Formats: sequence, structure tokens, C-alpha cells
Amino acid sequence: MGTYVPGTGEEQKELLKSLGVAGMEELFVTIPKEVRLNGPLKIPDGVSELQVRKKMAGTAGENRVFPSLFRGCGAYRHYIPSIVKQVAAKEEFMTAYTPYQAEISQGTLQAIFEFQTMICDLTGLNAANASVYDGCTAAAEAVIMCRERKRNKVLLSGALNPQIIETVKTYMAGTGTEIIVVPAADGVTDKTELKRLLDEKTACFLIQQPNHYGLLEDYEELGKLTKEAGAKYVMSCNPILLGILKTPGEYGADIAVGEGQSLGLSLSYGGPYLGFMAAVSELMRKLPGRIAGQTLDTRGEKAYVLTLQAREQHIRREKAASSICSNEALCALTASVYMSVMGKEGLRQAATLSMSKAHYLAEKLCGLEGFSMAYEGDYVNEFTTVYKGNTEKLLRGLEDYGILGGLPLKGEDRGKIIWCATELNSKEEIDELIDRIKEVQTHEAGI
Amino acid sequence: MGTYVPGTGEEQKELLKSLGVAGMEELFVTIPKEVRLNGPLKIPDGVSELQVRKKMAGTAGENRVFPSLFRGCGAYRHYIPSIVKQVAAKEEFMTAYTPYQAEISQGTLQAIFEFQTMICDLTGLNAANASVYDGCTAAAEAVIMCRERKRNKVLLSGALNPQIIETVKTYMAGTGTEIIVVPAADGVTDKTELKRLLDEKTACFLIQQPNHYGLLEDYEELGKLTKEAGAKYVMSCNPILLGILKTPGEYGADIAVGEGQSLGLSLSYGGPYLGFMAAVSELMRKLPGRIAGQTLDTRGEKAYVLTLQAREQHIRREKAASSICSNEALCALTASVYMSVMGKEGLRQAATLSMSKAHYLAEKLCGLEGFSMAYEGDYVNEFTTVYKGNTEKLLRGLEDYGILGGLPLKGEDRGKIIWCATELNSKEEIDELIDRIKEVQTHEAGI
Amino acid sequence: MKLVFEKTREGRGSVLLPPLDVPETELKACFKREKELHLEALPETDISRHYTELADRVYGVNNGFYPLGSCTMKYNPKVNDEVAGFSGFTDIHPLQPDYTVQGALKVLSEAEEYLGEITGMEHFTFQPAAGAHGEFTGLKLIKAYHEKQGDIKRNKIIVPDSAHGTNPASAAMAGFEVINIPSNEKGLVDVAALKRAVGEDTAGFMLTNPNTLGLFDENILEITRVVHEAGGLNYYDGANLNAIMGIARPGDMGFDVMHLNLHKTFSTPHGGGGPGSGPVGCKEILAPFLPLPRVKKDGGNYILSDEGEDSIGRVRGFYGNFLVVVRALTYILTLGGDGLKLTSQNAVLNANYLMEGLKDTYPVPFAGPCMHEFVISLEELKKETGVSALDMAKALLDYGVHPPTMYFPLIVHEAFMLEPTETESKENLDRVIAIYKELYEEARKNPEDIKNSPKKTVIGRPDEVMAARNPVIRYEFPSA
Amino acid sequence: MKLVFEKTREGRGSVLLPPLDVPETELKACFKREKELHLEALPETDISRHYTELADRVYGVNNGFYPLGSCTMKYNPKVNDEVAGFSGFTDIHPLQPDYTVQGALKVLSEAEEYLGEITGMEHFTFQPAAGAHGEFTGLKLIKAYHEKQGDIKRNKIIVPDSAHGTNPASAAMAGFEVINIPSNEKGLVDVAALKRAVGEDTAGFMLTNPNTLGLFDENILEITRVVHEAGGLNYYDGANLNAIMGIARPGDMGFDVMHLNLHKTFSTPHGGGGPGSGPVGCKEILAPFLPLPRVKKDGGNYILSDEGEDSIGRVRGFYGNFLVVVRALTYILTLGGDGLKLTSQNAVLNANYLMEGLKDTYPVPFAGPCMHEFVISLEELKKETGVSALDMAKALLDYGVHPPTMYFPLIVHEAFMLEPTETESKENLDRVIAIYKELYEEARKNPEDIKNSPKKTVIGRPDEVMAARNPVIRYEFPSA
Repeated sequence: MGTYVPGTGEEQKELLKSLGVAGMEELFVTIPKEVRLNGPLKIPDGVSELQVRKKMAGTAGENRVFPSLFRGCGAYRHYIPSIVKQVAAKEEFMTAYTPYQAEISQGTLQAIFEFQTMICDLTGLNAANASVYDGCTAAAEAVIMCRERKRNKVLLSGALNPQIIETVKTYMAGTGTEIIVVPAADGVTDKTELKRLLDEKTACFLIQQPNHYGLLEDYEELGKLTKEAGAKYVMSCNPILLGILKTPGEYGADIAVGEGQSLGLSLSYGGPYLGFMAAVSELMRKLPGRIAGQTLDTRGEKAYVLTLQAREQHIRREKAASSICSNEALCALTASVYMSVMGKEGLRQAATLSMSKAHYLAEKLCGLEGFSMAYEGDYVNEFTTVYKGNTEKLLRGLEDYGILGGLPLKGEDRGKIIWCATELNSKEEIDELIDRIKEVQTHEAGI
Repeated sequence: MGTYVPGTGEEQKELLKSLGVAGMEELFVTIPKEVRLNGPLKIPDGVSELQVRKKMAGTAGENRVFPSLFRGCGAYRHYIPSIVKQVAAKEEFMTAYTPYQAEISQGTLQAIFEFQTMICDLTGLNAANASVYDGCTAAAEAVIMCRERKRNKVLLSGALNPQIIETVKTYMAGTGTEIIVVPAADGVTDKTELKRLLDEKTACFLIQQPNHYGLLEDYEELGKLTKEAGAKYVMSCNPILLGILKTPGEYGADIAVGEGQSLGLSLSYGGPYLGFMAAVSELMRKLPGRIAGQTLDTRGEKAYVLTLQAREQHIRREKAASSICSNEALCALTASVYMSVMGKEGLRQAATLSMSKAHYLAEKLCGLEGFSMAYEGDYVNEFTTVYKGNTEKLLRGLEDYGILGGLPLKGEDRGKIIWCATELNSKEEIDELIDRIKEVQTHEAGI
Repeated sequence: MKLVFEKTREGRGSVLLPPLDVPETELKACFKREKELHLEALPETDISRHYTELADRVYGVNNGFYPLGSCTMKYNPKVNDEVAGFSGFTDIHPLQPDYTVQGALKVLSEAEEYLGEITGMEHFTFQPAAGAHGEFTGLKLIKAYHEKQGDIKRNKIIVPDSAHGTNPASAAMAGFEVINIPSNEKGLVDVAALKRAVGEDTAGFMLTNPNTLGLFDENILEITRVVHEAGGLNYYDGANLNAIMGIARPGDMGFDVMHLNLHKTFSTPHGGGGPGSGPVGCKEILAPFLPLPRVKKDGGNYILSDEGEDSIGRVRGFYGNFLVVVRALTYILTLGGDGLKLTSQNAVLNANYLMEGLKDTYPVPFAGPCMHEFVISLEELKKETGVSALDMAKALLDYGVHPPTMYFPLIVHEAFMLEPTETESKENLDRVIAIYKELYEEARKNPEDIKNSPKKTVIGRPDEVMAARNPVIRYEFPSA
Repeated sequence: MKLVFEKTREGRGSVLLPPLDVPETELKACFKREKELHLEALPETDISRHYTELADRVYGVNNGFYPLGSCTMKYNPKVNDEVAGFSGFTDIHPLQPDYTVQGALKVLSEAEEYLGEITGMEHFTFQPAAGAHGEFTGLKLIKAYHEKQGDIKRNKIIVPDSAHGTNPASAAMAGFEVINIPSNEKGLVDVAALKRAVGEDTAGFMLTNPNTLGLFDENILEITRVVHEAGGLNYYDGANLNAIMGIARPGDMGFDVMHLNLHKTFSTPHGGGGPGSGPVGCKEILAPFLPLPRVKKDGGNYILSDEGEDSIGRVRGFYGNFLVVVRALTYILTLGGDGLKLTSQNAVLNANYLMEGLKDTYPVPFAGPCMHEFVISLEELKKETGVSALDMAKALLDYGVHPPTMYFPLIVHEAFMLEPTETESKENLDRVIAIYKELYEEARKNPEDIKNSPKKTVIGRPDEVMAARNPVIRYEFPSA
């Protein structure tokens, strides 16, 4: 049995003795007998570090890591510079708690302040928080920020990542807020429908840049319509692409949110990830979660603290803006290091490479038998194709070559595949994908 | 092209300008034109971090990592606790130089002082240094320590790891020292021969515990003979096994050396490894390399410094005990962490597990067709078998199953294999080895 | 120290990405960002130094004693981090087909099984990313349950006044009205008040047990029965589970749903604020409402199942903070059943030893053997010397130990809530006791000195009022 | 702080290894250790804290400016460490068959090729584990060469007085007699003195170039010619190669053999003292004498060849500090030919900029454009104020920057030898210049203050004399 208790045996006895207690059981006398466990827990006996590492290595080995990957839809395999992982692994950052004691937590606090600044710079807005759980919950929190007594209708673009829609729905269920999904047409939000649905009861409209299908929408016009109805305009963005795309700030958005995983975090089967949130200054006090602020210390020197805590659960309890307490601080730090290493040029390069590779991939794919683009609009790093053959067989066939193809859609979108490319997909890899698709197609035709 | 130069382009120009220099070339005017390179270096163009990581990952992939390994002979795959790697990777330890400035290097210095203490405790001797290059050079340095004006003959046991013999020979070549290898008989040093060779000109006798063939020798008696001739007794030891074996100190050795790789360092195709050296107090000032010592600072507090520097090259130049300057400090730190995590119980456990597995393996092997023990003596974690079949085919066959068998010997020892087991070889793994050998034998017989 | 933005200039940086190897695609002007980014890259040397400097200004468990009550700042084992770094875990896409991620699904499935055994709950979801997120999810389950029964009038959640702030906040977020009830003179739930509070509108009752005073509620069975009889469900805030693993199980105490904090009880690092993981466990009756997808076994294979029409839906993208679950599972497998029990025993033993060592100097308002944590009051000290709990906390900083949770629970004045955890040795506890005693003497002799602390930290006390009144929450780049 | 031994007690520790799964073997009593080990295991919490505390007491390149002359303390890129950590490199046994380690042999072969191109040498061995080890190896080659020629009277190595201490020490170790020759008034080799020194007994001449004053010897071709004409060979100490990569090559200057310090020029971390790597390069005439085994190409495959009857033999186990070579190769591939040249250019540019910034305050005894490093003299300051170079170095510690190499080369009194390297930015250099100037003023105003420095470090100046007179080089465990 492994243990992290320093003193077993003799030492335990010493401690018990100094407490005047005969045995461990006596320490638990306040627990009613009826609820005390009689037997041992039915959990395998503990093992040595060597054994547990071996077992878990075996479990990890039961997962297939695809050397070549063309799938995104909310989780992206971008290049992670070596120094990013190395800095984020520093024990001090790893093993600290939330920076309640500012004097011995200036490192964490300054890092949050820097992260907030970077998110503001990326989004073109002026107030950001220290992070929330992930991109989906960031969207839900943004919707909560927008609710007003007289505005309890929330419009969601039908071209949002479905997980965002689902999460917002769960968050708002039973709170008296009406959630309406504005249908998509040709892969983008139907403007006419949006116009029809917007009214004086609308709290906000939430849209994605680029959207679930990879398309860029008419954010200018959609924002105008939303603002005209007096509703808040919320954009969910891909942070790396904000290196080149027009910002929520420029589009007049009130709030920008997004999934920060691309900024130096590994895929990790979905988590830990990083929800980021930024808003116009007027909404600063409505932001949920931790916010670091600058101030002065008793010596007159610059210092950082957690601030605007009056919004938070430990002060306001049931009247708090959100119940969030732990967030994704270490992921935010990781993203900060990533952005410091990349800088604006690096972000631009990552975005441009991803875009160019995606376009090359799309062109090559559409040169193949049975493939065509699902939609006509502009796209960046992701796009959707229609495939006339059997998508399942196609993708399984590619997996045998170590390639994870795009994401096959279900239901009415059956036959569509959302593809993604990043700077990690070399031309060679894309060309190989194309060759393999041909092989799979030939093979299938042959049988 | 990658670069770690912070300011290229504009900044370079600024600096040049402030120096009143027109271009880089002007900085190199003192280099005679005749020796200046005219063209670029014929080295592939530099690449991005992403590309170099990919290339090197490819190169690493061209090496075969054997999940199951039964080879030792100077490099051992022991279990490395997670915390060992984590501590040794700390940037401060990694990126510092030799602790010339004691005030800002107390961490390094104290770590060396602790390492020296641990090596003394392990070997039963009283003076250790901060490390030398590896086990072979440690042996060579020990021989140098023993040389005296009237004693210029060095005896080496014929059952030493051949690399030690070769290294000592290279070190001593041309220094007027005679190196004689005392032949081995039945896998151990021939006592009669040793007795014959020992005389008043003998500086030292060097022996290994356990020896190259895995055998324990009669260290008591060999030491007695050596001391009777007035020569120094030097033992090269396996540090993990010193957790259970009688120590050089107990055997009356003057110097103990060894390869410290087992103490938490990975195999790494042979390096970096760790040479350790300990000696009786009287020989302290003859030890080569760095030594950390305890002293007091101006505030009257305990402090650590590099000491006894009068032995060293930067003071004594050509009269120095050795030219060693850089040693294997980070490896010594790693070994210290390993020993702190393991403690005496852990070392004993590692030694005992290795020994028991080796004996189990030997028993199973000798139950197979064609296998027998090469020697009769006592062994610990390594032993030698004789195989009547084709050793090369046997080992190749095992490799196909992901098993690296023992080391086949060459020359007159052809047909012999030196096997090794550690705590990482589970019973299951050993049983599988045995089954696979049978399969290979059957297969071979079939053809 | 300077901000990262103040340490560089244009044109710096590393070459990380390869040149373009396909034709370049130009973004249409109308989609292009016009406002230039300010973010400048730093050269690696300076990044390395910047974050080393920041790390030097952070105090983590590896720096020393960290008895932050209710936060369970135990040692974070390195093997867990190493395992969570295996490529087989970090390099898999969350939308890979199930048959290519059997290992990942096994992790979730095994963790569900073992946490079920530890808590007495029958099902677990790992979607919640932190404790408060777990509370929110659990409360949504309660809501869905009552609605499914057609019992739509149940819209109130009862919460004791000693509860963590997240409890009422999560209840409100989940769309409930919050009813606070006071504690009794022993610091426990006032059962009479509870009885008065429950009724036809009671959706559920939330309890942290052992509570924030470190006390196990002796009336636990009566409490859960009262709530059940009124038609409500019982929610267990598992933040303090470190006291009772292998000793008692919320599932056996009448609780229907609960959350755990893997970053507390199960030793995963807190990262200076997160990532956490707040899995929610529940009894069979609530299982139909759990978030989707769920891991199921289909013959010998694991699958992610989307089936469950009564599900509350999704509370987060994908499946939660997966790598945190990997760490927690590694921890559970290392310790085994007996090891988990030993952990709780020693957590309680250490807390009692520390309390015993301090109680003659610092009054313990609610005495008796404590569980994993306890509360001392500095009220007397303040009356005598004017030195507050805050002052004492700041003075502790100069001794190189982390202060306890302060001013909580609210029912104790000038409170210090201490939770040493099981990973501290006797010597460490003895050293801390000595420091606290010395500090007490100091406070009586030189109160002004204490009020002016800390002195040895990199900053003095920051002006929090200034920060809140005139919030500066981002750096303003100098205009070009 | 306490030693690790003072922080634990018997019976502590972690469970790292599995129980025995085969029959236990008992060691015979006569082989058993009788003297009990003292080493006690620490629990992980305490190990983590102990080494964190030690790390806090170490200053590395990541902590700040580190201009240790001739040590080339440049930034250590993280990608190199990451690559060196690949399982394909760390988990291979040095005695695996060649066909299973083609990647490792490729690393050695490519590194040999590129270092050859950089230096103008034709062959390299990676067996030497550090610079001094390389010197020793290179000198052995020279010895073997002369012996092979039957030229056995050549037993002298000529070394300038500005040489690193390792040069004469290595020469002596290799069995040579050392002849020191003085520098001329420009700080360069006194060619006339060299001419007088060479003769029939000259085995070789060792030169560090650029020398420790940071000067490239303008007479380099004459020097090597003089030695060659006398029948000797020329050895190049490559410690200062960082100044001339892509600009000039020792092989083109008449040198026959040299070593490199991968842990200096090629950015591998020095680890607080090692591991280094000191590969030795040579011209074809010396190739037969190189240590064995050597990496060769056999068709499309790499092999380790043991052939070479004239080899000096082995200077270390296996093939050298392999993972250091992996790092260096990664560095070379990252930079490419042009990047290496840019590196040297900026190393020289930074040194000149720093020298220019300091020279009005601190005299530069041997002026002119320097290479990668330069020497300033504090002799005047000492005469005026009594403040020595040592005092100034200690005062620098309080400014948080690492002092330069002191009192070396010996030909300059109160010397400071500064090597900023190419990885420092202009701002860092400007900051350092400001600090040095401020310190100079301080020394003139308050010399006693400087003499009492450092004040902010964790210890004051240690008593080195006490340490050497009464050496305490191990902890004495209290007897049980």
C-alpha cells in the first residue's frame, strides 16, 4: 500500500499517546455508530509507485494517439513550444491555492493581471477575468451577465458549436429565461430569422467566430441588428484566430468569450481547458469569478490583489454573480506563457498557417471523387464538406493509417464532415491524407 | 532559422551604431584575413522549433526501447521515482555553473556536501568528492591517487569490467606506470597470481564488487594480501548493492569508486553517468576534483564552500592532482534525491529484489536445454551462463519479442552470456523470457 | 517587478513555427483585424527569467506548511503528474471514436466505481470542473427530479449559516430560493430550526459535513430523515471528505447527491486557483438526470452513451477536467482502500494534535475532538491588544508559513480555521505550534509590530480598498 | 538551513517498489554489510520542500545575468531538454546491438559531421565528458602520434601563461612536461619566446583562442607554423569558440587537434558543475589514435567500430555524455550555419557594447575591439579605496547579478573577466552597465560598505581558510 502519510507506526502511536487517546477509533467517537463503516472499502489494495505507474502506462497505451489529425470542433492540436510546458510545470505555480494572501502570492496575481491584459488585447475589450471552466461555461456565464429583469429572452445562433448551446440551455433551465436558437441557413445564422426574433425582451444574442461549420459570418450586420434591439452582442471566439480576425471590440460586441485550449494546452481528452471572458468596461462588475487588480502596498509600491470581490460568492452568497470559486488558473498561466513566447507575430503566423493549410486541404479534398464543399462562405482553419460515400467507412479506413480525419456529423447533417488544419499539418501530411483517401475509396470500390 | 539572439535587425544596428561601427565585419578585424571563412558553413539551414522537435523525435524513434531488459554490465535499468526526475529538472539546478560564488550557491554546495556524506555512508569511508566523469574514470583517478615515487606498478583484477581496465590503461599510458592484469580463474581473481605479483613496487590493487561476471570475490583475503604488500586496496562497487553488501570500509579498502548511474539516472545510451569516489581520511587531500566543505560565514552561521582547492588545476596547474574541472554535479544531485527518497530501507529493498530476481532467473534459465551456470561462486544481481546453442540467434530471436537478453561475450568467452535482473523485472516478465527462449529454440530446431 | 509587457520590444521572439509549405491564403479585408495587437514576444531568456521571478513570488505546498482550512492543501504526489503527462492521455482528441480511447474511458469508469465505493453513491459524473460547479450540477439534478415527479412547487434549498459561500450561490444559480438556518450552540445544525424550515416547498438541504468547524454532525441521520420526510433531497458538500474516507459514507447517512473536490481530498494540485474537478455522485433515483454523455460498458468495451431523455443536459464541454481525474485515479490506486482510510485517520490525528498544541494559547470555541480541521478564535487577543486575526495572519507570513483560512466560519469571531492535512510530519506540526505560541507572546508584548506586519515579504499589505474603488484590471499599453 | 539528514527520522519514506514476487534469496552472512546505513528516507512532502529550499539558494542563468568569463553562460533552450528527454534517447542501453540504436548512432554521426564543419576538423570523438577531459584526450593523441613516428623524445607541451589551469594540468596528466611562456605586451603569445621555446623535444603547443583577454591572436598563423616547423602539433582549446563560429575555423589556422565545450558554446546546461561534454576533433593524421569505439557508416547503416590498433584506447565508459550531445545537435539543427554565425556575431557585439559602456569607469588594460569577452582591471580602484575585485564581486551579489570571473587571467591584476554572451538583450546590458557604474561610485563613497558586502544573500562571506584548514567534508551522524 502506498501512502503519503509521513509517520506511520511508531509516530502515530506517539501522537495518539500525547492526545491521551488509546487508538484511532477514539478520534471518531462523534460519528454516530450507525453510519460508521464496518468493513474495508472495496477498492483494490494499494500498490507501490512502480506498479501504479506501470498500470497507468498500460491504460494510457489503450488510447490511440493519431500522429496525423484533422479534427477540431472545439479542441485543437496546435504546436506547444517547449518553454510553455516547462514553465507551467513549475512546482510553485502548480501547488499553490487561490491567491488569498496577496503578500506571498504576487507571482500568481501578477500572472492573472497579465493574462487579463492579454485577453483584453486579443478581444479588443477592456475588462477580462481570471478564467472560467471552459469555453462552453464562459458562454453560459456571459448569457447570465446579460439577463435583466425585463429582458429574459436569449438568442443563440444555430451555427454555434452544439456543446455551447447545450451548456447554455442547462445553465438557464428553470431560471425563467427563454432560450431560442436562431436557425442557420447555408451554414450561417439566418439574418431574417434573427431580425424577427429580436425584440425588447431580448437580453442578448450569442454567435461564434468562426462558427461551428468553420464559416465567418456577417458579424458587423448581426451586431448592428442586435444592438438596435437594445440587446447585448456576445461573441464566442477562437483566440489564436483573433491574431488576424477582426475583434469583438471592433464589431461592437459587449462580451467576448471563448475556449482558450489552443493557447498552449494539450488536447487531453477534453480537459483541463480554459474559458476566457472579456467585456466592455461598463460590464466589469458583472463579470463572474476572480479578477486581479493593481493597487499600492503600505510601502507605496505597485502590488496586485484579487479585487471586486463584492461580486463573488464568499461575500454575496446567494446574491453572487456566479458560484464559481476554483477556475482554471494554471491553464490561464499556460496560455499567458504561450502568448508571451508567440507574441503577435507568432499568433498571426499560427493563424495564417492554419488558414492556408485548411484552404490547401479543402482544395485537395474537393478534387477527390465524391467530395464537395458544404457551404460557400469564407472560412479560416475549419470547413465542412459533403461526402457522397460512406463517411464512417472512409474515416475508419483513414484511422488504420494513423490519420484522424474530420468530424462526421449526425442527424440531418449526416454525410457532412468538418475538417480542421493547423500549423502542425504539413503539406506532406495533407498530401498523404489525400492519397490514403484514394486508397480507401479504391479498396471500398473493390469490395 | 532559429535563434536565441534576442535582438536581431533593428537592435543589432543600434548596438553597432553606438559602437561607431559600420557592420558586423568590423568587429572581427583582429582576425587575420587569411583565416576568415569566405563562405557559409555547410550545415543545413536552421529550422523552427516545431521542425527540429519533429526531426529529433524521428531520430529517437529509430532507436528501439526494449520493454523487457536483462542486460547490465555497467549500466542498469532501475526504477526511478517520479520525484527524482522532477527535482533534478529544476531550472535553478540545471542552469547554474560551478558554485564559485558561495553566497548565491549554497543550494548547490549543500547538495554536494549531502552527496559526499551519502557516498561516505554507503562505502563506509570518510572522505568523498563531488563526483568525477563516470565509474571508469573514477577507477583511473583512484589509481592515480595511489601512485607513489617508489610504487609504480598497478595491479588490476582480470575480472574487472573490461571498460575499466581499458580506461585505466589509457590514463596511465606514458606516465611510467606499469599496469598488470591479474588473471581470473573460475570467474574470480586468481589469488595465487595476485600474491605472486604483489611486491614493494605495487601501488595498488583494483577489484570489483560484484565483479564483471557477477561474482562476489574473497574481498577480505584479497585486501589482506594487498595490504601486506604495503599497497593500496581499491574497490569498484555497485552503489545500490552497497545497501546490503559488506562495505569497502569494512574490507579495509583505502579507496572505493564506482558508477553511480543506478542511483536514479536513466540508461541514456551511456551518459551522462556519475563517477563517485571515497577514500580513507588520510587520502582526502589526494582526491581529485571538487570537494564541498562546511565552514562559518561572517554572521557566524554555518555555510558551505568549495574547499581544499590547493589540489586543483586552477591553483596548482601542472602540479594538480587531476585536470578535472566540470564534473557530473547534476547527476550527483539526482543520486542524492534518489537516496533521500529511497533511504536505507529502499536501497536494501532494491538490492534484495534485484538479487532474488536474478537468482530466480538463473534457476529458470538453467532448467532450459543447453544452459548452465558458467561459474560456481556467489552472485547478486548479475550472473554468467554458458549456452551451447547459437547465442546470437537466441538473442536476436528474443529481440523480436521486445526482450533484450543478457550480454553475449566474445573471444575466448564466446558462448557465455552475462544476465542481469533488477526490481523492474517482474516474475511474469522472467517467465515470459523463459517461454520465449523455448520458442526460439524450437523454431531454430525446426529449421 | 515589471510586467511582462514592460520587458520587451518589437521584433523580439523565437522561431517556433515552420515557413508556409502550401500556397498562402489571404484573408478578405473585411474580416481582418484592424487594431494592431500589442502583445510582443519575449526572447526565451527573458521569458524564463520572468516566470522564474514570478514563481519566486508564489508560496505553494512545496514551500511549506499550508493549513488553509477546508481547502485540504495536502502534498501533491509527483507520480500523479508524471502519469497525467503520458502522451496516451495528453494527446488524444475529445472527439475521437470510443474504440480509440478505451484507456481514457476506463479511467473515467474506474474512477466512478471507486468514488462510488468511497462515498456510497451509485453513479458519478466528471463533467463539473470544480466544487462549485459540482454543487450547481447536483442542485440541477434535484430540480430535475422534483420536476419529473411533477412536484414543481419545490423551489427552496435550505442551507446552514456555516456553509461555504458557494452553496447558496450555486443554489441561486440553479434557480432556487435559499433559506438560511442558524447553527445551534454546539456549532451543529439546529434540528428544531430545520424542522421548522422544511415543508412542501423544500427542494433540498445542503450540508457540509464535517462542517467548517471541523465537527461531524451527531444528528446526521435525523437531519437527513427530516428532509426526506418533508419530501426534499439531501445534498452533501464533499469538500471535507478528507476526514472520513473509509470511516463513514455520505451515501449511508441519507444523502442523495454530493460533489467531491478531487483537488482537495484526492491530492491533485490546485494550480493557484485551478483546474479543479468536482465530480458529482448520486443515488439511483437521480441517475436519469445526470449530464450526458456517460461512460457505460457495452460487453467488454467502454462507450460514451448519449442516451437519457431526462438528463439535465451538459454543464461543460466534453467530459470534465480529464487529466485531473487521471491524477486522482492514480492516487486512489496507489493508496487502495486501506491507504485512503489511513489518510483520513492521519488527517484527523494531525488536526487534533495541532489543536491540542494550540488550545491553551488560542481558545477553541467549539471544543471536543475535531475532525480534519478546527477553528480557533482570536477575539480575546483582539480585545486585549487590538491585534486582529488579519494582523496575526500577516505576521505569520514573516515566519514563512501560510496563514489559515480567516474570518470563517462567520459564526466565530476573529476566526482562524486550520487544516494541517495528513501529509505533515510531527516535527512540522511542533514547529508550527512553537511559531503560533511565539507569535502570541509577540502580539501581547509588541502589538504595534504585529499590526505593521508583514515585513519580510516582497510587498507590504496591499490597499484592497483602492483596488476595488478604482479598479485597474489590465495594463494600458503606451500608445505608439 | 538544515541538512537533509537533520530533517527526518527512522521509519519514514514512500512505497516505491513492489513486494517480492519470486522466492527470496538470502545473502550469505560473510558478504553482508554489518555497519548499518544511516541514510533515512524522507517523506515526499519534505523532499519536495528540501530541494525547493535548496533551489531557492542557487543562481542560474534563468535567474539573471551571468557573465562568467570563459564559461559562456548563455541561455539553455528548453527544446533541447525536451528532446533529450525522449524515451527513444533515455531508455536505451549502451550495450544494445547497433541495429537497434541507429538513431543514437545517427546523433553521434551528425554531430561529428557538423562540428567538423564548424571547426575545420576531420574527425570527432564524443567520449570525453568535459573540457579538461577533452584536453587530456587530445594530448594523448599528440603523444601517440609522436610515438608512432618513433619520435619519443618529444615530451614537452608549451603553454602560454594566460592559459586555463586545466591546460597544464591535463598536459601533466597525459605524461608531458609543461613549458610556460609569457604573453607579450599586447596580451598575445610572445612569438619570439615561442620560437625560443620550441625544439626537438616539443610535442605540442596549446592555445586558447580568442584568449582569456578576449583577444584573437593576430599572429595565429605564424604561431602554428613555428610549432609545426619544430615538429610539434598544435592544440586548440575551444572553450572560447563562441566568438568565431562561422567566422573562422581552428582547422584553417593550423591546429591539429582541439576540444569543444558543448556546455558552453552549444548551449547545454552546466548543471551546477556538470555534466559537460568535451568532444575532441582532429585532423586526419591523428585519426588513427582516436579512442574507440567510433561511429562509422556501413552501407546505409551506422555501426560502432572497434577497429584501430593505434588507438590510445578508452578514456571513459561507453561513448560519452550522450544526452548532452543530443542537446547540442538539436541546437545546431535549430540554428543552422547562419544561425551559428549570428550567434558568434552577437556574442562579440554584446561584449563590445558592454565593454564600451564600462570602459570609462573601469580601465580595460588590453584595449581594442574584443571578441566574446573582455577583461577590466580594478587595480586603480583598489589603490584608491582599498576595495578589491573580490569586494566588488560580493557587492554585485546584492544587486542580483552574478559576478564575472575574478582574478583571471593572472596577467591582469584585480581582474574581472566579463562574457555577456549573445542571449542578453540590450536592456539587460544597459541595466548592468548602470549597476556597475553605481557600484563604482558606491565604492569610492563608502568603501567600507562594499567591503562588508554581500548583505542581502542568505549567507555572509564564508570563511574559506577555516574550511581548508580544518576540513569538514561530510556530516557526522549522531551515534545511535
